Amino acid sequence: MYNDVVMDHFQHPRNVGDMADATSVAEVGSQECGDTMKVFIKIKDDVIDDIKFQTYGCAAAIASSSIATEMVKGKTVTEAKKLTKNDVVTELGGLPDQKIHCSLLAVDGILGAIEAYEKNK
Amino acid sequence: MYNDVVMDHFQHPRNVGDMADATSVAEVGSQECGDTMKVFIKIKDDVIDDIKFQTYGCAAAIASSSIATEMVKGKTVTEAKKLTKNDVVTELGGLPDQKIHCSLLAVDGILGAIEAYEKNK
Amino acid sequence: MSKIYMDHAATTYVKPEVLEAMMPYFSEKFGNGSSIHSEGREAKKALEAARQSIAQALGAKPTEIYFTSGGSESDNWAIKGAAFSRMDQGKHIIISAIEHHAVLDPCHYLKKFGFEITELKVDEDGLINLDDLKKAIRDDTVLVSIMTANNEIGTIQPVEEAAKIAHEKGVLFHTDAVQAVGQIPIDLSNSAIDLLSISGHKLYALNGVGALYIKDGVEIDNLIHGGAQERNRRAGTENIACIVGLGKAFELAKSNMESESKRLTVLRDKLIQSVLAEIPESRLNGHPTKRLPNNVNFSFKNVDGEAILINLDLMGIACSTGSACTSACTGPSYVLQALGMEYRWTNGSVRLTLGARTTEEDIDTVVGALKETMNRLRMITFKA
Amino acid sequence: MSKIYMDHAATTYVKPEVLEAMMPYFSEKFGNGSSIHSEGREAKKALEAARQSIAQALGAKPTEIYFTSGGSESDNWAIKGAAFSRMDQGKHIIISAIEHHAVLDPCHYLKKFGFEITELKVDEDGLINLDDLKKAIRDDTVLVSIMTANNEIGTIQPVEEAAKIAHEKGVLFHTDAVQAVGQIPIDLSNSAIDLLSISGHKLYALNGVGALYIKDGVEIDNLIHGGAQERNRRAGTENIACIVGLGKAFELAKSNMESESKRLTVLRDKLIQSVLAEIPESRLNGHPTKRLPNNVNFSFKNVDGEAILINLDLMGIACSTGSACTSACTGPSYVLQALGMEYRWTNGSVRLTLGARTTEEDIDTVVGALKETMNRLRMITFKA
Ligand SMILES: Cc1ncc(COP(=O)(O)O)c(C=O)c1O
Ligand SMILES: Cc1ncc(COP(=O)(O)O)c(C=O)c1O
Repeated sequence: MYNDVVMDHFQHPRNVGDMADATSVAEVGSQECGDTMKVFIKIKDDVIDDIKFQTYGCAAAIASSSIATEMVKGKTVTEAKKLTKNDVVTELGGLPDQKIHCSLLAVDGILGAIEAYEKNK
Repeated sequence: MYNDVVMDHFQHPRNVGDMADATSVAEVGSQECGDTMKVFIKIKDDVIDDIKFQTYGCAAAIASSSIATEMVKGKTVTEAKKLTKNDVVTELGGLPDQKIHCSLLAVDGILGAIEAYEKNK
Repeated sequence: MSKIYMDHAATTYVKPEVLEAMMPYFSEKFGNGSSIHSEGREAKKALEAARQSIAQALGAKPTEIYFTSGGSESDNWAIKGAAFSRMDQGKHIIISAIEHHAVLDPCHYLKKFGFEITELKVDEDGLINLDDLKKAIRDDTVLVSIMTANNEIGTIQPVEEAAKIAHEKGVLFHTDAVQAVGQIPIDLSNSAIDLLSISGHKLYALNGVGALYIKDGVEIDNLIHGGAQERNRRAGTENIACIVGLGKAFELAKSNMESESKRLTVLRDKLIQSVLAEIPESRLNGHPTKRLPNNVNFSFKNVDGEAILINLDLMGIACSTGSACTSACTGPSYVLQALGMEYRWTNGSVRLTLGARTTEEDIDTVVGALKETMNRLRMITFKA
Repeated sequence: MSKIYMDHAATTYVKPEVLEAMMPYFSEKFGNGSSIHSEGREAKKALEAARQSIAQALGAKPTEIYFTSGGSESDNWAIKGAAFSRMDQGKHIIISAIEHHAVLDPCHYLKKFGFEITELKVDEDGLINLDDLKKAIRDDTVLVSIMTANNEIGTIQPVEEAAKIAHEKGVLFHTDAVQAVGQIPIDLSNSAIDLLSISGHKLYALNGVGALYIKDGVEIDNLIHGGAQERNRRAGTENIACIVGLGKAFELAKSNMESESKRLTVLRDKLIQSVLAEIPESRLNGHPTKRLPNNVNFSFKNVDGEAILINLDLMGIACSTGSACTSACTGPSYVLQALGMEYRWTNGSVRLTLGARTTEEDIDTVVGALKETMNRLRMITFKA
């Protein structure tokens, strides 16, 4: 059902956890699915220096969270804000059709945290 | 489907044929089935001295014709007239339910020939 | 006594290759195709591979093949599904007079819901007349169903032309191809046919599995509602082993159809010619050339079909008859009656349907057995 | 890695004895049961012997058993057949809210024909309330359908009492016994049940075969019209091999039901007690004692069912989940929702269904795997 990249990120998710000294935090949830995600980011010089997440959801939601946090870590805020669902799905090497939408959660979470950071700046 | 007695009479029917010097002849047909039978009887001193038949019909009709002619051969007319469908079916050791009615043809044929004889007496 | 089986139109044996393909799915790879664990995924893969084989053999897309429990279910689904889905548009259905009961009976059932059925007559060879079809289509006609080939007399109908006529008037077209599939080429890639019924046990797969071809975009009501199997169109845990067998049977049929249909046609014609030449008062039922390569149907005057059958069975030959005295005395088959023959002909019919194991020697044996049987029975019979 | 299959409610493997009984009917004794030649008669005999075995196991008469293509067809036939046969008398049907889709969906389809459906609520253990049923019956009610045991949570309903209530009001009663048959005793000899659905692949026979019990004298419309098979009530050439297998499966089930159901109940309860004791925030779904001997259904808070399933699959354990995110995000199963739990519980459900080969060691392995999985996933999760 899932490819090896997805399975690897589901089984060994990167950047799982919380962060005491986060610059900003976001909580997002997909109404559709009931999946929810909490994202912590630490920003230094407009760059995402560290990122952590906690995700409640299916394998696709967890794998997307993992890979998406990897994708933005080390990027500038401006770059990170360009992240889309398609980027995540592509980086994962594809998801089953009915699971594509699950990748949206991770994007929403990351963009939400960035937005919170920019508001409070 | 059929028992051994029926199969024997179907495969080796007794009294098949026609008769040049018949006392009387009857032709009967079942409207229901399309089965038809021709019966020839020779009567001597009110006894059925000889009997022949030709039957168009299924295995049950042929076997019934064969056994019924055997049953009445050598009997007095009075006795022969008591022949019923049930007697024929019993003598055959039974017929499948949907085939019971096929035995009526033989009874009708024999009684028809006797009736013709009595009318012309 | 070695047996000769000449009743392949009733049911075929399962070919060894087919059974071999099925075997792993009984007790090892037995997962439910809807489950997400690995057993389920493996079952699903086998299911889709079979669908692919069948689609390919028919020139269809895999998304157009829906698995069912057999020809009768496929016919019922097509007829009732089409009718119920369109009952707002009209309640008139056109079929031929010689359709199989699996088409006839659902049509007659639909009368209860206000549908009207027109049955097209056939000529003495069993062919429908396309002009009759044109004339029969009305504004409220929602479905035309004409079988590809008849199960009793083997006559092959001009279904592609009939489908075009139906389509010109915007009417759905179904064909019962149960007897034709695997025997004659069917190419749906450029066809006007909307719905086509298939049964496994007529082409060396198992009983109890079949398929309905539903052209992409054609909507009909479901017959068996429930689980999401078959893309939400046919509920019920998939019969993986049997479906895998059906896929294999289609592959085999496709790969040897040309040579096998030639071989059978030669045997068929030898049987026909020998019997007509050697047995008096015999005739062939169905079209002389527009007929299935494996189908032979004779009538013998003044002899009862059941009586012939039992004699042949005793001689080790299995075949069937179109005279219906087997279940209740309702007279000869409606198919033979539709050809306009007299009772004394229709009631003396024998269908001999050849198959993959039929040899030339079998044909000779059968001709001999038929001769002997007719001689015997005609000695007993009261001739009309 | 040896696999542990704990998804017997989805589908069972075919038992060796069943397969052995089926084998001769694929390629040797393959006659059509409606044919009169000796091949056909032999097939017919096997068919009737299977019917006899099934009838005997259920306390029914052989004339009350009709073969179908599986549970879904049996349910559809019962529901639509009863409804369409009685639509002059009324158009109201009562079911429980947790019926299988094969009952739910045909009921909802019937709305198109003017039928109204009442769904009875269930309590937190999944039981219907008989008083609710009494109150729901109206003058125009024509059918009540309550499942014998639920496929997800294993809860066993008081169907005999429900059937009596229906009968008192002159209403037909159907029960979907697909999950119950072969597991718990069913005795129809003195029952008020009119119609009862059976599926082969839940009791170690093959997919694609099932049966409908129709009490003598109960008339319902046919679903699959056509040939005269099954005493004119279910058309289609009989699936002899699979039917023979079904007969054998019933014989086996009957002969060892008592000991096997005891054995499974012990294993089931061990699994339940271990998990509830050792894994925090876990609960059992369904009734603690009125449940199928082989059914266990847990919810784990704050963990997604699909994620659990994939972890278990990787550890060699096949089971299923009642959270529906597998096909599309339509939320957790309607059955779990009907029990009145919150999303964070319903969405973390796992169904483990034991079978003939399940051992005590398997139970220990599964408990360990569940613990490990919950630990892993709860580290990742965003807790509610
Ligand atoms: C309770 C219940 N009813 C009906 C069905 C449908 O049975 P089948 O898969 O044989 O069509 C199932 C199984 O899927 C079931 O568990
Ligand atoms: C033309 C035709 N249609 C339909 C059927 C029904 O198929 P099945 O026996 O698979 O239900 C048959 C065979 O019996 C047939 O010959």
